[in-house]
Amino acid sequence: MNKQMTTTDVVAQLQDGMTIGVGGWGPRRKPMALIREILRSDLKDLTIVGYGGMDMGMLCAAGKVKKLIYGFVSLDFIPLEPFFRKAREAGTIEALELDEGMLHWGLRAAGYRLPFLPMRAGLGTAFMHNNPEIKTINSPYDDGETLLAMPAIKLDAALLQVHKADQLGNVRVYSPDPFFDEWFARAADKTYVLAEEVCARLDSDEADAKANLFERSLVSGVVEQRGGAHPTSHVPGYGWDAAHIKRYCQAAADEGGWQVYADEFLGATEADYQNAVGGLDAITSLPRQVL
Amino acid sequence: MNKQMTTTDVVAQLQDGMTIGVGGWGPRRKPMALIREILRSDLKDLTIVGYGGMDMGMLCAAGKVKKLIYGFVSLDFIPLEPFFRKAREAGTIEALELDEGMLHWGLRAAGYRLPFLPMRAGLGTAFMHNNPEIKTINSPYDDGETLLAMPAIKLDAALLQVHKADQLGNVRVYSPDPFFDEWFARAADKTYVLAEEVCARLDSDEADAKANLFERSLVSGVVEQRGGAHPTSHVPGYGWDAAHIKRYCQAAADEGGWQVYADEFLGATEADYQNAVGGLDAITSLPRQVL
Amino acid sequence: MSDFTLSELLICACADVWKDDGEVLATGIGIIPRIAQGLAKLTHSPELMITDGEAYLTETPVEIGAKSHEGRSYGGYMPYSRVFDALWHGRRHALVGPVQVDRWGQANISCIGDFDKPKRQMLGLRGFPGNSINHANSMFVPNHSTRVFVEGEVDVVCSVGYKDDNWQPGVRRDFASVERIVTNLCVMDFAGPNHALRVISLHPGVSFDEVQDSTSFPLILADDCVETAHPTAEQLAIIRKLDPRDVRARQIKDNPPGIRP
Amino acid sequence: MSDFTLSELLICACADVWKDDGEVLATGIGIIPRIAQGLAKLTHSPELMITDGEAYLTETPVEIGAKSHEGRSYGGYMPYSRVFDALWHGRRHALVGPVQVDRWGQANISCIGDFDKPKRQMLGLRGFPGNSINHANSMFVPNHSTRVFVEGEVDVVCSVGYKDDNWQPGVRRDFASVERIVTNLCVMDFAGPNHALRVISLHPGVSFDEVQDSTSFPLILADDCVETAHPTAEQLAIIRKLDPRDVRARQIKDNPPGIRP
Repeated sequence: MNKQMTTTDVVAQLQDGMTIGVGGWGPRRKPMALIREILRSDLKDLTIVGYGGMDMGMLCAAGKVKKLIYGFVSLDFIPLEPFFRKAREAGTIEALELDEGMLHWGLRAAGYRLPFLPMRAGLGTAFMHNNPEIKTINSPYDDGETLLAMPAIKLDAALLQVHKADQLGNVRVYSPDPFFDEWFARAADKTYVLAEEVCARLDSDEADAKANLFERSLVSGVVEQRGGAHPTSHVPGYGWDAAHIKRYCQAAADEGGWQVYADEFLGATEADYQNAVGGLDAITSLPRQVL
Repeated sequence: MNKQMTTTDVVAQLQDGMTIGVGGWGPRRKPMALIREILRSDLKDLTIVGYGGMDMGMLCAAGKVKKLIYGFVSLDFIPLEPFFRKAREAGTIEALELDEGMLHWGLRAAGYRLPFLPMRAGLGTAFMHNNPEIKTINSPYDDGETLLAMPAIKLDAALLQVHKADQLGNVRVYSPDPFFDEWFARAADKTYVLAEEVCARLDSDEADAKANLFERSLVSGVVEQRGGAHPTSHVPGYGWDAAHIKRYCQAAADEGGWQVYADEFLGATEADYQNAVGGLDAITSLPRQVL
Repeated sequence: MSDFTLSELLICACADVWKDDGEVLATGIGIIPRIAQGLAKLTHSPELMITDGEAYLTETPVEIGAKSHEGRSYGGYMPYSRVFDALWHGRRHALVGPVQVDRWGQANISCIGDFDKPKRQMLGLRGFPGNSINHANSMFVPNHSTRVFVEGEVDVVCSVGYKDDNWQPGVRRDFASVERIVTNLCVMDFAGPNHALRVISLHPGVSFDEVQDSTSFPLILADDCVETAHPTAEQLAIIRKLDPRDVRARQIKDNPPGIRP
Repeated sequence: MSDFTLSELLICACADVWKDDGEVLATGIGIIPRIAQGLAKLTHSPELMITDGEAYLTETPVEIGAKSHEGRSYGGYMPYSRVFDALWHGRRHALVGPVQVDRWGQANISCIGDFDKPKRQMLGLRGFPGNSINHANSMFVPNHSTRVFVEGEVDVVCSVGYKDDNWQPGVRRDFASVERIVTNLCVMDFAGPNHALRVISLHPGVSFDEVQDSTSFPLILADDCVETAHPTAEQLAIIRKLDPRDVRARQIKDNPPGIRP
């Protein structure tokens, strides 16, 4: 059993029209080398699900997106993702805008193979008007409370960033916050992880094994790419590249700005990209943000 | 803010008829010094909730229990808890016997202040016949699937074992498996933790802070008692006391055996108990079981 | 004290939203609310739980604009998954920054215009729906104007308020409460008749008429409306400690003084 | 090989329940099933996930009766909370030890007699309801007898089976499957007509009549019923490595040989 593959192998397993979940949170822990490989591909009509950042912005800019399902799309220190904003304002993409907890809950329902999970978030808000397909349900007990029935969000594939992986699919995530990556993995038919390093077999002690965020039976492919989360952060390791992210955001101000950005940075391979942004050493030396 | 108190302070805050959740799992991580304080008290008519071991057996033996809510009651290496078995076979206690996952799900529902959460476990089994008050619910989506509506299990109090705590209520649990203690804390109006050591304030690094199993706003009282989980295990630290547990189980074979056990070991204080079982050093030297 | 900036006044007013809340997770979004949560914790509400801005709980509020993690220490862990667990449980009070607010206390950060093809897309719903229906929320508005306090309903109702029509029968409303709105002009609450928005304190030199003119719907002036309390020397000292690089000076245009000249 | 014990034969038969399962969590409860899961992993199914008996996943099955944790290493983490997450997700196959089994494949470990005042209280439901409705399950019965394989329904239906009356309309049955039952006499599956229990292999020297006499309901003899495969030298070597203290010898009364004398 050897699940190691390349970013192009992963993209070859994806298809037009798929629903793809991307882990991380805003400018943090996005498997960007996989996103870049999608940008270089012919894939189209994708539904992208996540706590969005530049992953969503870039895919929108490149015309890969049919629909976004998100709790937010933001770069945190730059609150509004400019290419996402452009796509929304142009009306070129569908949007299912969720409460952050609702997104987690929908992924969890899918992970448990349940049709829905009940919750309060969304009731009393515009969400109910904007999404008439979402139903409520009444508690069958004496309280009779009306709750929102959050439907399962099933993913065809999940793309996740991890620190280490082995060829069997065991992973390690040492981040301060693992976010909801585990639930993307459980909600997906296939999960592909982008690791800073891949070894034949992770055999570690109990403390280290606790960093195994989800079991290997959920993992279909493992890709090694040091610095692959750039320009998002991958702590411990490196912070986000604020200068590059600003450069990217500025591109949105100009007509055709995305193409200029893509021409300058994207390249034919991740090695091209890393050279264009200053090299791997520069990436892995980016200091962690202090918040 | 100083939440530190004694085992007797905790028991003074409990009342007859309360529903009390006890953390841990079988012979592991039970806050036994708090259970022993209840055994010494006048408390009665309790509903005890948990993944049961000697905590449930002893409380049954001492006539403290009106009802048990459990996924199992077992000592693992001794599969059947003898005093629990006696009480059940004598028909002296009510029993709500749940699937293990169902118990977690009911606590989680309570922690979210939801009336219920849907699940599959229990459908098609005797659980439905034995508990006609449990309802089903149909998915409001096209699948229309019938699911069991697991009602919230609300606790008046939760009793939990932790490695460290501070006077503010911050805790650290370093166990290989934290079990479902977090959900007992969230489901309870008040949570009392029994800690191997209590300091004024836990100020630790990121790695250590990850051992904070639940936030201090859930914690009402913090008790320091080294070795307080005996005879259950508290790894890392000490294993369970197999010899003592066997001694306890043998007591169940004789008429009046519980009273003999209680007279020999329980004492008026935890110090008496620890002396009777061989002293604190003996407890904290018990090796971790190798499974 | 008379030598303080408007930002400092607002920080003190914001800190007060958490007074008497007990042991809740205090979440201030933005620089002024974040300094305010630290000030609240270091003065009247030491029991508050606050994060380091990331995933950990700390008993010592972190410095705004710190250049390193050096010396930080943590009492607890609060990754986002636990934030949701905790907020659905209810022991939280968030101080958030909406783009639009209406007379019912409903707020918008999603988009301006029609949701299907917005005139201006903003953040998305973020946690507003879940926060607002599960725990206390207050708002901070640094630019009190008719553009923020809109005449009708906000364009996208992200957080629930007191508009009965939006509540389906059978939905639990009792966990929701909009507590205070702190603006650059005044402090308001929803304790008017039928939860009408009510001015409970006016910042030094601000009149009720000015507030009303900057709001697209009628406000109520509380009988016991006072001038917003000036920062004390102790509060200012703590603010300077929490924000040694004076990031707060860049939060309100031209960094005006707390007492209008 | 002809020099092997019944326990060793059973370990090999149990290991086969996981053949061709793919990458699932294999959970064998009890000594023989636990050795069997290790054997399966070290022979035909290296992709299986197994635990160290506690909270960690290991690619190297742990020794039964080991005296220390020395030298153990772990690929993954599997605390009980994740066991439930994984089993509700379905990628698991458990091999469990019931006290009673009925013709519908329903099993009991809760109590004997009436649930309200049992003649004999046992473990409780444990994970049986959730396991059985969410993923594949097999059973190991070391004492094949009419007391275990009961005539009517088991006293407490802890795990679901193929009895239609017990399934409410609308409940999803397609995740549930009772795979094999390995006993001290034979191996059975539910591939008979209408999921009737069917003997697919008989242990050396055991006749179908003996199995039928030890069962309170009619069994089907599979057309292609064979003698249960004898352990190979390779399997025996692995078993000895997994259980160097021969704990398996104490699992079946008098530790009989695998081929009846």
